[in-house]
Amino acid sequence: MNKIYFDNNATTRVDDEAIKIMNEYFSSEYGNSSSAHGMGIEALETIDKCREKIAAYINCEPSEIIFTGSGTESDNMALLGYCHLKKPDECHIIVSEIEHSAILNTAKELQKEGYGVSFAKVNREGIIDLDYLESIINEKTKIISIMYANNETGAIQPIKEISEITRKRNIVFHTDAVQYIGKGYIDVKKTEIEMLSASGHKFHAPKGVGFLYLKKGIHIKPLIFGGSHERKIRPGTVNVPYIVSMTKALDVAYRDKEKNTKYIAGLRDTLKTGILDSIDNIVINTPNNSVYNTLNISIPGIEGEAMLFSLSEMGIYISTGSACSSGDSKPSHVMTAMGRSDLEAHGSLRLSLSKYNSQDEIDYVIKSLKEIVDRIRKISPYK
Amino acid sequence: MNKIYFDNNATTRVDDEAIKIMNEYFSSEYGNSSSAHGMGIEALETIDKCREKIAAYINCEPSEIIFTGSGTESDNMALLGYCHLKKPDECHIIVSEIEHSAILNTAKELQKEGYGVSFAKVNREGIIDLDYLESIINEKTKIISIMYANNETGAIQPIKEISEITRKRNIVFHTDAVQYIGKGYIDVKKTEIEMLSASGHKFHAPKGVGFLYLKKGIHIKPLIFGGSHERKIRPGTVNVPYIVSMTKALDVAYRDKEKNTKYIAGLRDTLKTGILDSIDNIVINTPNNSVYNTLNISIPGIEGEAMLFSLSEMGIYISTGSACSSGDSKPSHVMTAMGRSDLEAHGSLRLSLSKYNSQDEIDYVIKSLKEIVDRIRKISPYK
Amino acid sequence: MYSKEVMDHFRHPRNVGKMENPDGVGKVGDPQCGDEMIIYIKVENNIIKDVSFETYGCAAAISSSSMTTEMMKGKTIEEVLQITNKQVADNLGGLPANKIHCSVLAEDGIRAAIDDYRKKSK
Amino acid sequence: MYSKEVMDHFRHPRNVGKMENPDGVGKVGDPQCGDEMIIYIKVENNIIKDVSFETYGCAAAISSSSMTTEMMKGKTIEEVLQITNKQVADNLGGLPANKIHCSVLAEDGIRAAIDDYRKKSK
Ligand SMILES: Cc1ncc(COP(=O)(O)O)c(C=O)c1O
Ligand SMILES: Cc1ncc(COP(=O)(O)O)c(C=O)c1O
Repeated sequence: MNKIYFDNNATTRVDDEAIKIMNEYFSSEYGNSSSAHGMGIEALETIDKCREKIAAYINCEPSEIIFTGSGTESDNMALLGYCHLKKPDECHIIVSEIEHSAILNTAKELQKEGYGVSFAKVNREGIIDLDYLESIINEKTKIISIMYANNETGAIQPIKEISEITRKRNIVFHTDAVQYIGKGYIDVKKTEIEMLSASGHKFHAPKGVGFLYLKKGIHIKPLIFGGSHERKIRPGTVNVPYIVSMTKALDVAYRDKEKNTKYIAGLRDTLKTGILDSIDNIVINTPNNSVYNTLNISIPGIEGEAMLFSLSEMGIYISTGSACSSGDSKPSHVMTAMGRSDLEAHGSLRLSLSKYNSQDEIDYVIKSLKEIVDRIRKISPYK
Repeated sequence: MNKIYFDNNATTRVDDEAIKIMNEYFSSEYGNSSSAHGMGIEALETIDKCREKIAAYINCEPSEIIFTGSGTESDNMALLGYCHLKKPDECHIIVSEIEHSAILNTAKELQKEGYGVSFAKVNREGIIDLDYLESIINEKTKIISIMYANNETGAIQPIKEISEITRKRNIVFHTDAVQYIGKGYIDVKKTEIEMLSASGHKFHAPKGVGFLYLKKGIHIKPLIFGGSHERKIRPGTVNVPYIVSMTKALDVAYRDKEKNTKYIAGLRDTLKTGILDSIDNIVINTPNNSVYNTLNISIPGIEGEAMLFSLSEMGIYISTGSACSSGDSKPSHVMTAMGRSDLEAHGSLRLSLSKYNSQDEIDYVIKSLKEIVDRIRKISPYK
Repeated sequence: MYSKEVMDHFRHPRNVGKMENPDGVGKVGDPQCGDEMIIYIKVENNIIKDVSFETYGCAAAISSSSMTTEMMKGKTIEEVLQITNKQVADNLGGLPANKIHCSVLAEDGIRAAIDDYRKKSK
Repeated sequence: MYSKEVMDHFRHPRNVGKMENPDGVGKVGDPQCGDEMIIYIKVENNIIKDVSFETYGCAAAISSSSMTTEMMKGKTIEEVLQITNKQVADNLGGLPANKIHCSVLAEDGIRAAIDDYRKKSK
């Protein structure tokens, strides 16, 4: 069966160039970057070259890039690491309602530890309400963490405006750019950002590698202790092959950005139009200002898992904001935050594309979706 | 230049089979194990199969294996994770003096946080002094962490005897088995162990993946928060390719164990005899009961980095317990704990072999070592 | 993940649709949790003469509904009240642990429909 | 990592060895830190007539010693006291940041040898 993978916000296929370049580091250039001998020094030079390249993409210093084992780890380092150097009763945190669980559950953990935590709201488009955000800042607010683009809807957040608020008030600004980096340009100097998280597997690098940009002068407490790798902020033998691969994937992403943006945005638009034309009563959850690969729709009255499962049977892979599929009892917190009804939230589907998708796939997905919706609507009490 | 890699306790070349099997997970089976669709389910099944295999090798339940991003992370999860569920003034910890920095610096961090920490001593052979260990246990001792085999000397610790002590006193026993797994057999039921750390890159799997065995009923606080991967104990999108690779590397290690043990131990013995025969005034730091691939010697009066550097120039890669090479000011804590003098500690060299080494390499290293020692001894005030 | 029976009943659900003039209607579940089931019955001489359903929910919920209606047909009221969620799941060749609640919903649906019938026919 | 000059002086150190009947001996460093340097001098008419060294330490320490002795030869006492660790490092084509202390050791060695000479010749 042909696999039609429309779940690129969950994870991506690793780019061929990013696979190729990594392989020599397994069998030939396998030195430990902490070793003092020639192979160690070469490994260290390799990762430092990667550090320079990545720094250039977001316009920071190489020494401000810390390699990590995932987006989740980067997020935790930023939030836990920053707050754990402050006393709970002296530190108020703001995160948005639509953050990924890597931020949301970390903020909730800090809340348990006694830190003040407030949640920034979004409007019906899934975009941060700036007035509300300003209203919940207080004199103890030390850090605000708001994602660059949302993983469920693709909504791009007003990062520039938020950074103006944080700069004015001397608050540290962290952004989870996991879904944005490689798709849009980032400049942490122009748009003043103190910390930024990224994860390789969202831009055609492997799963299990990421980085944290940590502005010089901002201190965080490490989550783990050990050797002196990554300036003691993130000890553990450095994953040279994945860092090389992640760097190459980012190179490719920015090298081919214009071409891919046009191509993928085109596919998405056809997909959207095709769905709207063939299926009625659709709610669009992805706003205009979104990453170009994401389309989130709701089909009220059809439970998402039933859709997901039926599509999966046909070799089409997507995701849903319905609870049933994740073992949770509530539907997507993002859909709820956007004011979607229970039926809308449980009926939400995310189709997220990549450069590996084709027009034929789009056509097939539209056709299949229509068939399944027709079939399941017949069964549902909500037509 | 031919590379002669005798630094396999620092890291290893990835096994060819372990490379081969991993590659399809980058470009074809790249699903996210948290996804509800077919590719996600396959990914989940893949890692659960790996979990079963690994569990079988140490005789635990598959659900007791948690995949991590490194040996350092596993160590921290065990020590920080366990202690952070207890109040500092109610929890006394014992670690040995010869632990890797992943345990040692974590214990020191806990000490800063107010936990009681004692350090178990070793004898001149680098082996835990059991009487002393028993003498520092007190009624608040909750956890003892002692490594299975030491990374610098290869010394195998009396794990069985320690587990009898911890079982008798109802203390949790964690062992850092990073240098032992794949080289010796482990049975966490026969030898009762509650937690065990492993890291792939010491047994011909990639750097940046490891696991923690966590006995059912033992609770730890996660270091990071996020999604529900790895039973919420270790969130972050699961690194399927590396887990597959690590499992294959362990398969290969145990499949070929008898053959490789014999082969590598033979090489090491020739190396040892050759060095002792050609260079005088050598101190042997590796005891008889050691992992079969490690030879640690001291050449008093020759600073290790000078040796390491000279060998590296000739394409021979080893490591040293001298400070100069690591930017620290003190020589190896392991050598010091073993009662080695400053000159002995700074003159310590670790040669750690693997299946990829050959008899020719051994001969060349003996010859080169002799030449360099002769040359540098002429310069040194200590002959 | 799902058994062949679940797949079959999900793809080709039996007894689907709203019933005109039912003798009893049972509505259970909650859209907030992502599932809702309506069972319609026609009863003659204490026997389930006809049964149909409408279900909003996942594949397990839909196939549980379908299987349940199949099991109800032609049985007496007392007999259908003996149907347990376990029997439904067993007849479906088993359900994944996190989907057992779907068969519980079906069992609840039977009870609700019978209750409604008894109330109406009093 | 190391410059060509460091490599050269490490591989072929100049003026190596213990000196018979030196006029001054300077011993600096500490085996605990992994380095120790002994500089031997012969002085005639306030001029360094001969100089040699023995060094225990890393490649940077050994090459710094070698370079320093080369720099001392034929100079007056006042002149050698002007030699700085920076000059030693510069003449070696630079040293890595974490190895600068090796050139400092060499500078200290000069001072210690001259001190000893002055004490003895009093
Ligand atoms: C917005 C966002 N943040 C964080 C993460 C976590 O990244 P990782 O899976 O690498 O831990 C993800 C994806 O999983 C994400 O979409
Ligand atoms: C004994 C021991 N424990 C822990 C570690 C840390 O493992 P990792 O490098 O995977 O973090 C190492 C090696 O680096 C080790 O030798």
